[in-house]
Amino acid sequence: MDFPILSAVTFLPLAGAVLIMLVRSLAGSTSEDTVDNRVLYCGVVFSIATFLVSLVMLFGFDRDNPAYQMTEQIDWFSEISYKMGVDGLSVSLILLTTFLTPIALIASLGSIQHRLTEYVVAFLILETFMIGVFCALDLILFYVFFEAGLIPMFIIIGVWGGVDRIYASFKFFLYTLLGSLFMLAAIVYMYLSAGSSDVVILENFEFGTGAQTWLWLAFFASFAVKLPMWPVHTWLPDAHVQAPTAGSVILAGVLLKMGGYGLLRFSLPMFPDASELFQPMVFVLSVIAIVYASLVAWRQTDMKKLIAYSSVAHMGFVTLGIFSFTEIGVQGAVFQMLSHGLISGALFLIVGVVYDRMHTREISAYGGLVSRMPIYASLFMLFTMANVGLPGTSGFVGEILTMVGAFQASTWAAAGAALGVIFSAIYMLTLYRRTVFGEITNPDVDVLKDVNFKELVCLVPLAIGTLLFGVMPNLIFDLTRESSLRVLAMMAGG
Amino acid sequence: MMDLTVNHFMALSAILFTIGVVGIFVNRKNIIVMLMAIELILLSVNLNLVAFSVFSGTIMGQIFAMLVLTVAAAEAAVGLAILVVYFRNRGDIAVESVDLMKG
Amino acid sequence: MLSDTALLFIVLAPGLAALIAGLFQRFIGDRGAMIITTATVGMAGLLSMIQLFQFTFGGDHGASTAHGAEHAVEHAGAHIVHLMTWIDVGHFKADWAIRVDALSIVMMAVITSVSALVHLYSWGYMSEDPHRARFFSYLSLFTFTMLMLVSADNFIQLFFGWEGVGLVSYLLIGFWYTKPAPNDASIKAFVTNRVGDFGLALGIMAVFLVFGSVEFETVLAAVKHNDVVAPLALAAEGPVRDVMMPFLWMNVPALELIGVLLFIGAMGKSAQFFLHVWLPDAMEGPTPVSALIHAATMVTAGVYLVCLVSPIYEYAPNAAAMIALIGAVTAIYAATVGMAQNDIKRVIAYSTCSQLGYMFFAAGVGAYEAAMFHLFTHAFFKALLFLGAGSVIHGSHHEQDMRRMGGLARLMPLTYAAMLIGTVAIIGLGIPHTTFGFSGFFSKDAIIESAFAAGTAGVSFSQFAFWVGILAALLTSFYSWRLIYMTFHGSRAETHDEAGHDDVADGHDGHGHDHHHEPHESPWVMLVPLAFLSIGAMFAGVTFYDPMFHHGDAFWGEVLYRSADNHVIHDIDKLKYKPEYAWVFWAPLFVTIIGFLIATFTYLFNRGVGKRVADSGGPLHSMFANKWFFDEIYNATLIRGARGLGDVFWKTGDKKIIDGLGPDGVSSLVRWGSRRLSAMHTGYLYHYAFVIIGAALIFGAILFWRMGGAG
Amino acid sequence: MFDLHAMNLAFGSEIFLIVAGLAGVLAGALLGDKFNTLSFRFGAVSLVIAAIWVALAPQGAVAFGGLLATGPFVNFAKVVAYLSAAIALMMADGFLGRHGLKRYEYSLLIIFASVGIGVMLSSANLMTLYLGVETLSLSSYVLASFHRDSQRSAEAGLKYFVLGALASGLLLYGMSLVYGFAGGTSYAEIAAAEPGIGLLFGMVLMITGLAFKVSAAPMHVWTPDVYEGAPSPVVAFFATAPKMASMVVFAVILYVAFPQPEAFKNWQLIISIIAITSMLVGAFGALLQTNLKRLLGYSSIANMGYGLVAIAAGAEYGAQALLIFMSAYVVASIGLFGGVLSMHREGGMVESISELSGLARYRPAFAMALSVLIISVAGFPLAFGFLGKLAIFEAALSAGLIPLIVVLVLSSVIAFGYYLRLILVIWVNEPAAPFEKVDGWVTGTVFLAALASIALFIFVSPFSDLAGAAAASLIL
Repeated sequence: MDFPILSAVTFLPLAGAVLIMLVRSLAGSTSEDTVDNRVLYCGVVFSIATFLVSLVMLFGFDRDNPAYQMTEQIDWFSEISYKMGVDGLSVSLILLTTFLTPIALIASLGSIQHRLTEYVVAFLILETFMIGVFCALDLILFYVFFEAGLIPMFIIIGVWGGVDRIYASFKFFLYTLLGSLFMLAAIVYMYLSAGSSDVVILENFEFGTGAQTWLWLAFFASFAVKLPMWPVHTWLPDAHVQAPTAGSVILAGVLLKMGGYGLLRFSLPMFPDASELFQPMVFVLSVIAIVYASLVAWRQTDMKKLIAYSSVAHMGFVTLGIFSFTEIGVQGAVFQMLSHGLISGALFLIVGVVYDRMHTREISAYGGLVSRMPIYASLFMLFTMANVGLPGTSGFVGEILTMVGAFQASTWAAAGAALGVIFSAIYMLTLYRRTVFGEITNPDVDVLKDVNFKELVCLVPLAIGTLLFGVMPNLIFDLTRESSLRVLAMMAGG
Repeated sequence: MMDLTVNHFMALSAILFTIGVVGIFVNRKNIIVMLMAIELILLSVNLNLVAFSVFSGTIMGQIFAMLVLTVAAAEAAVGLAILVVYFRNRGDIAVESVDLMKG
Repeated sequence: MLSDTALLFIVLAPGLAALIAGLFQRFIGDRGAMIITTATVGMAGLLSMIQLFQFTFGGDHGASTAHGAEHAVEHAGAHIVHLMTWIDVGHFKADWAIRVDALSIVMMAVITSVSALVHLYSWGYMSEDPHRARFFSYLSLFTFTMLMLVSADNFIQLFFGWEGVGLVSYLLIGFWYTKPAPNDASIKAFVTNRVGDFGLALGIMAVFLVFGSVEFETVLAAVKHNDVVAPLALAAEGPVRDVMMPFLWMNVPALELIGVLLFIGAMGKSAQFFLHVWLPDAMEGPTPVSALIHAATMVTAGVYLVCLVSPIYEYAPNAAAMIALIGAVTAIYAATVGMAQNDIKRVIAYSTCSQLGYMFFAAGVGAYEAAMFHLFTHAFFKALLFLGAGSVIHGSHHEQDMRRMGGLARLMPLTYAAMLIGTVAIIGLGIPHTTFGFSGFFSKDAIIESAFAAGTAGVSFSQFAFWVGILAALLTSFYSWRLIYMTFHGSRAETHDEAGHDDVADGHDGHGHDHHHEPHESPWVMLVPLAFLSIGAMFAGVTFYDPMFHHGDAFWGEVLYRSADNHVIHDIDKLKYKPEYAWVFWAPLFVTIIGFLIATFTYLFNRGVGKRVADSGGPLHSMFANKWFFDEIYNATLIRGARGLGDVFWKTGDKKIIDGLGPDGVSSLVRWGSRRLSAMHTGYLYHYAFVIIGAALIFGAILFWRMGGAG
Repeated sequence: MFDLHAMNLAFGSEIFLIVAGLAGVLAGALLGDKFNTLSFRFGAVSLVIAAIWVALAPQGAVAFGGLLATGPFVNFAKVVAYLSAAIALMMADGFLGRHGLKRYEYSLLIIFASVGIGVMLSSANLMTLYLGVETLSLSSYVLASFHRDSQRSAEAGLKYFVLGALASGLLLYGMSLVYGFAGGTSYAEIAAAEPGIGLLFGMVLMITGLAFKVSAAPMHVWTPDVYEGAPSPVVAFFATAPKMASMVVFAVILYVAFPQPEAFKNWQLIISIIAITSMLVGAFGALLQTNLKRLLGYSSIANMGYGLVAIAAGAEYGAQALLIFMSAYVVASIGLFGGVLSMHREGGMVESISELSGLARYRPAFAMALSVLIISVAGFPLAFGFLGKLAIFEAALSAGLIPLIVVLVLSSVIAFGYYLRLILVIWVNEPAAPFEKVDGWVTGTVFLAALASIALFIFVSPFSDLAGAAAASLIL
């Protein structure tokens, strides 16, 4: 058997977490309130190592081969096995995960002032689960990873979050859990029907139309909450606002993508008839999400909440693209997920930069930042424009392709989505104008320092990624093409 | 004079059982009464068992009844012991005062 | 044709310069940034001018006059330099490329030359601004994106340039970011443009759906040859001109749909009626920006787009009619509003708007040559006017209100001369049937004549457009002279004492040194560009009238496509020497003179008249002065509506309904249930016993019921 | 006639325990208080030996003329029950010592309760079932009021006794009816009888009685009060061995004695109702509790509801699921009560949830272990409890019990509300005064249970095979 690279990528962060815990407890528990950044550096090292291993995985990946690669399989119990494997879709999302985690950890440097060990450990554990979600080729295993990630995120929001963190973390957890338990029931049903929970087998198993409907709905319940889609999106603004910066980055950057990933990996290939059946519903919900969330975003007074609502709107494009059932739409949706991972992550970091200095997220407390923080203002502008979907940034490619895909299915949907593009300009520019431009009215702003080296280290890679994929999106399309085509082939083939 | 059938016994047993049961939750005064009600329930069961045994011609019911009698004795002993403990602690065996734990 | 390297230089070098000036301004300093950008753009300007002249007169362009028009088709294929693949998904392919044909050559020449002059001009105009590096970086970036727009070989790259210029326009309008007005204006510009882009994006999607491609060559060739196309979805296969396509609730001819949607994009970018509101506000930006972006180049992108896809409009008569109508309405609307403005830049802005209207209705009636020609000449004289106005503003310490000006002719003679040249160019002074005339004369009269010729051929709205064109010419003359008189003539004393001259509030650049209130002539770096532009304003028309318009077939080849039924340009020649139509050719000159006379009477000889009319507050004046209340109406309906909707969605939708019925509601319901349940556990034995017995009874009852009663 | 071998297989371990218990009585009489300390080891060792005894011959046998019959299914439960009883006994040591309750009678009561467990698990006849249940119950009543000087303990004992006796009465009355209408008391005879209304009515009364023993709603009413009032080690015992045994006995009775389709249809409905009620009562009841023991009481009600879903699914689908689920529950439960027993602070034990505040700050490893147990008992991935719940899902879906699934999902989510609150208190809140260290048995149990929860999650295969084989023996 080959070197189990996927398990290595998946469990390397966990190993790091365990190691850190061991070393810390062997070193004797010093007072937890002393900030020892070495722990954080350790975490960063482990997450970067994970990123490097995932790059190795990328180089070993054959992008012309549509099948799952690098598979590993160990029997677990009954017909359920520990089965890992990746295709282009998962590889791209794994890379997104391993790319964002070090950035999130670095961003925490200095802004997390207590319980660092636990913080780092929680993040590394979370990373393991996130990667696991994208690697798992067994539904039960997928579910395990999918759910398990909630706990560290719950802790991250709960311990290091804002004032209302308890409410937000509970809402986040229970909302997601409710959706996914229905999915669990569906998974068990599928397992019983097909006699296996192996994804490959299930992809080739034909469920009856009636069963598909229910299964699709159960899966959708989970993924729609995760994405999130209107009207089950309200947990997201709360979670984002309360989460620490790095938590928001991961939440928006990776956790939301699990929903889109799930739809592509399971809902479409396994329940093609039901997907077809529910296409209009998804379109309507997506368009509502885009327009509604954009308008709501406009009215926010809290920077993070605004970006959170913008995430809801942007994830609407993802569902729109996926359910267009066209290559362009699906590829666009995948691209949009990756792009949104970079952009929203960057925007939360951007908010974090000033939050660390001012300890408020109220838009009205800012204004005139550009006079004191010109580099910051430039980066903020870049990501603002990327979020608005300006061509040349990655945001554009995802949006236009999903809309082109949707246009082929419903001009209404495309027109609605395009309307959202207008609104996105309104709320993002308003945000930018009220925080960055204008006279300095708040004396606290007057003494602010521009972004420091640490913040640049976090933001610049994201900026580069945003521009690089905006100009050369084919880097990603080449990776995801075969997988997307395969999904569509399974759709068509039933 | 009509013949006694198993149904009569069953009816009697059911009445006894009902009285026992009602005795438990209608009585709000004294726990001793509850113990008596429990004995009544066990008696009704014994009556049932014996009657069935006689009318069906199997011996099992009577054996069962013997066992129940034994257990009932043990139960009464344990029950009274607990009641004594309780009384020692609270100095009172009113049913209505047994509400330290609730909710 | 230039070599590929030179083309690459023209397009990419400004981008590179912008990057260097923007990223490394700390190392190269303001001056370094200014030198790099100006030199690069100047080089590019020179190269593209060479290209234009070579193309026009060097006989090396595809359809040179020597070969005659019949060869144009073969040579019409544009020269394309592929840089790299951009998007390649399914059929959806878009490259980064530089595509050069007659259209882009003209556009490149205009963009780079005006841009180079504006760069130079800004050395003086922005000399006291602390953020010069940023400014020059933006200018070059704008040049780059605009060049990307006009050299795109597919709709997606065009869209890149389209939104890119929008971005830089946004950045430059809001360049003085501390003041609220520029910030508001910049957002307004971006968002209004986005509304247009909404149409453009949908148009591109429709193009892709119908043609399966977004490349101009493929799409336009299919339209020209009426190829059979197989739309990807929704519509049935068929010859492209007959394809019907469902869109929203309608089922319309695909070409009409595409035409209308693309035109909505053009309306946004070119500030046409309904979407024009951003342009006057955009004057909050520095004046060189107004000259470059909001007069000469970016705002003409819409005209460029319409001309570029002329084959589509040739077979989409309704879409073309819409263009003609909107263009004509804009022309007259903007002219009326321009008459009543007091801000010198706003007057010119509305003038721009109005001139763009001309270009559009020319294109709408099928005279694409006229539209492009006017675009070309307009670039020079409008840039000249703006830069001249900038010189005035600069000289009078950032005063923009014409009511506080006057008598500047003596103080700023060179600027005055330049402004005069610009004015006679825009009002189109010239003698019909001769080669005497300023640029505007050739191009604007060409448009008016085209409209009339199209009218004789029965093209929709062309009669209307013609009369509007005449009327607007009158108004143009009036407001242009009004500007000159108010600014340069009269005495300064009459107005200047009320100097609410808020130099301090405007003091972004600390332009408040010793020569306090005395207007002065601008430095030479600002005057040299004026000189160059004056040359353009005087001679661009006469030089390029023949190649670009009169014998435009050869110049444009198949790039500006005309269907077999479109004889507009030829009809002009036919009409030209018919005496019964002579009035058509003289009418513009006639109304121009009338406008001049009215202006002279009211603003030169009786300076109080204009003011009295304004103060009398007649409904017409108030309507014009308030821009027909567009801002107010939009504010009251769209903006307030959207804002209210956002509030409703958020506070009622999200908080009350979704959260209230969803998580919060459920959780309080669960808590309520939990409390009730706890309360039921009273702790009393008899209650507990009762529950147990009750349950037993209920189970028994269920059993009886299931067994069918006593059975 | 008297097959010693069969008797050994079917009843050997119980006989051993009875002998051990009597020996303990003797030793207590002879040694007096000196036996107090030793008795705990003695009892635990006896229970472990009994467990090994059973494990060595899991196939079981029929003895006493059919009064007793064992097989892999019940023996599986026996092993788990004996082992958990042993652990619960050892965990009691320190607690009772601190409260001056360290008396050998405690061990003996646990042993006799275990005998009761063994008898009822081995029973194949209503009489032996009754005897087993009563042996367990009478010992339990005494155990509940073992803290003689505590008002709460006494009240718990009293409540448990009165209601338990009532439930026994119902059970017994049901048995008498079943006997009367089936004409016999052995399961085989009952299974062979025509399921008329009388028989079924008896069955329903029996279900009511047994539901009380497993603390399924609405016969759960005693549970929160007894959990709160009885001494913590006793509750640790209540929550594990008797629960496991009672559920399995419940399953055996229904599967073996009432397999007739008519009966099955009816008891499935009743059990489903009980399951739904339990799941909801458990979830709602616990949500606002502040006393950890009381909360765990409600939690056990909910979990018994889940277990009943497996029973309702029928022998074919539910048996294996029941074993896996109950094992997971027992493992997690015993660990959690270890946690309760660790909540010792100068001046005595504390039971309020808020006392756990910030546990993670000063004892991170212990907090981690407790969190794992909470996750497990909540049925969340990464711990054994998840597989238990998965098995239940599987069983319920196979049997087509969709409404139960829906309630299960909803109840799980609500239940997660309070499990999360525990995690929140442990990890997020600022620390209260630290707990004092308690004896190694308690701490060890917590860690061991946590480790087992994770290990059994990852390496579940042999275990689930075992449970599968055990369940298969029942279906025959």
